[in-house]
Amino acid sequence: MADQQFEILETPIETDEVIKKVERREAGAITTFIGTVREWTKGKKTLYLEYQAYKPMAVKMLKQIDHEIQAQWPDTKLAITHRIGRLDISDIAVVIAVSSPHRKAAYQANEYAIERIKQIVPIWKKEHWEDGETWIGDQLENVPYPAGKPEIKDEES
Amino acid sequence: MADQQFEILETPIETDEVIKKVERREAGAITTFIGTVREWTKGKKTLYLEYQAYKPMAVKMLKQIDHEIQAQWPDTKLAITHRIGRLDISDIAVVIAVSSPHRKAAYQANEYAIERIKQIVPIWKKEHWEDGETWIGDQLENVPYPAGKPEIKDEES
Amino acid sequence: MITVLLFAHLQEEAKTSQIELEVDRITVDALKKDLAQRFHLSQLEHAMVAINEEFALNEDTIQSGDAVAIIPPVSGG
Amino acid sequence: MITVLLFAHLQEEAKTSQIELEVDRITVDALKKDLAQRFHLSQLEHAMVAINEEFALNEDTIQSGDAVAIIPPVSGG
Repeated sequence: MADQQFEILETPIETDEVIKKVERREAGAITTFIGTVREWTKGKKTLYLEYQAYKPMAVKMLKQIDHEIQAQWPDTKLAITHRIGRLDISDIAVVIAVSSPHRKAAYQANEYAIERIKQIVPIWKKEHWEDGETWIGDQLENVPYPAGKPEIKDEES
Repeated sequence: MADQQFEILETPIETDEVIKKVERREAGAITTFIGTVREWTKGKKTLYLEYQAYKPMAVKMLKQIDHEIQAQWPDTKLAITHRIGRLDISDIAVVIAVSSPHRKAAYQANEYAIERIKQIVPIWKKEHWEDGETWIGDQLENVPYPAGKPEIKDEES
Repeated sequence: MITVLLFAHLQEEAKTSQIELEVDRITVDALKKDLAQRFHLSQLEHAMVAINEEFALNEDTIQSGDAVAIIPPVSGG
Repeated sequence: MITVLLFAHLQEEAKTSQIELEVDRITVDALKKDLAQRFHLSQLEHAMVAINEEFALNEDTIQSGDAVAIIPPVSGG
């Protein structure tokens, strides 16, 4: 069901489950992006993360990303699952799977999806270090939204 | 073991097994490319495929691709498994997994790997259609090698 | 009445995830200023406001019954 | 003696996956011409030759004992 292509879960993500949602006979390529909790960021050791979401809007925004991708890469099929709650090092925070007859679109649509997630999907992470904790927002990784809808930028995470 | 990062198998590929080979605490991103057998190519219906490899050289070339990737994206870890033998529609022919602290390198190295596989790794596929069969080579998808080593081109599959 | 949802650091600063405002109509801009003052919320100038799960502009008007959420810069993925 | 491995369509055309040549030394170029004539192999001009699992150039020399493979344009992935 199309409705389950986009999920916010409070339990561990099974990558295979997300991949299964995009499998089809027309596909020649499936790309997946698996976002995992990294131990070190800019010299600081992360102990664990906490993710919070505005769930109904987050699902709605994931579907909007799907609409945007269908407009640009019409032959693709997309599934995204994001986990929230407490995540330890190496735990999977997000899985994005894209299938397509040809590989170029599968790579491009996949990368577009993660960039848009980091811009418009209301999910926040709190970093817990040995010496403190902070909700991550514009002060570290992002920049404030310009007026209106956030635009695509080329940024790392 | 580094030796098992690059494999040619005659049995179905488990995507999760390939992903596991690149998991590590430094990783914030894992990208995977899953090449599957597509039913339709340019209006022609494929019944099944047959892959053949020059196995020892294929593994050697996969390791060469790893060297090339380490030179360009030093923080990445790569694993590739290619299946040979008879494959049906939707079966997985190849899985490429790349982990990296940051996502950009994980996408770029992954796409580089599939492009290089299609250029230098001695693996061939035979398409079986309803009305015939053909080993795929320069006549359909590829171009002949120029003198010396094949170069990167931007091509679709 | 307007219900305002708070997330991330805003939730911790306000010590609540939900605020009920006794107003019938208010612009997004005025809402942000009002909340910043009364609940000492930081960096509200960098936050977006969602009305009924859609991003809104500063000039947009919130009406009684709308579901409003303050969306600080997101950091998912 | 030189052992030459064939793959894909070349294997089917030659009706064998392996050819033994009773020569001591031969250039890659001469080998391709020789094989094309004797075994009616097609599109050899588009094939690469690998000596001991490394791509070789047309001018390279193959010596007795080398493992040689004819590599038509690959189509893996």
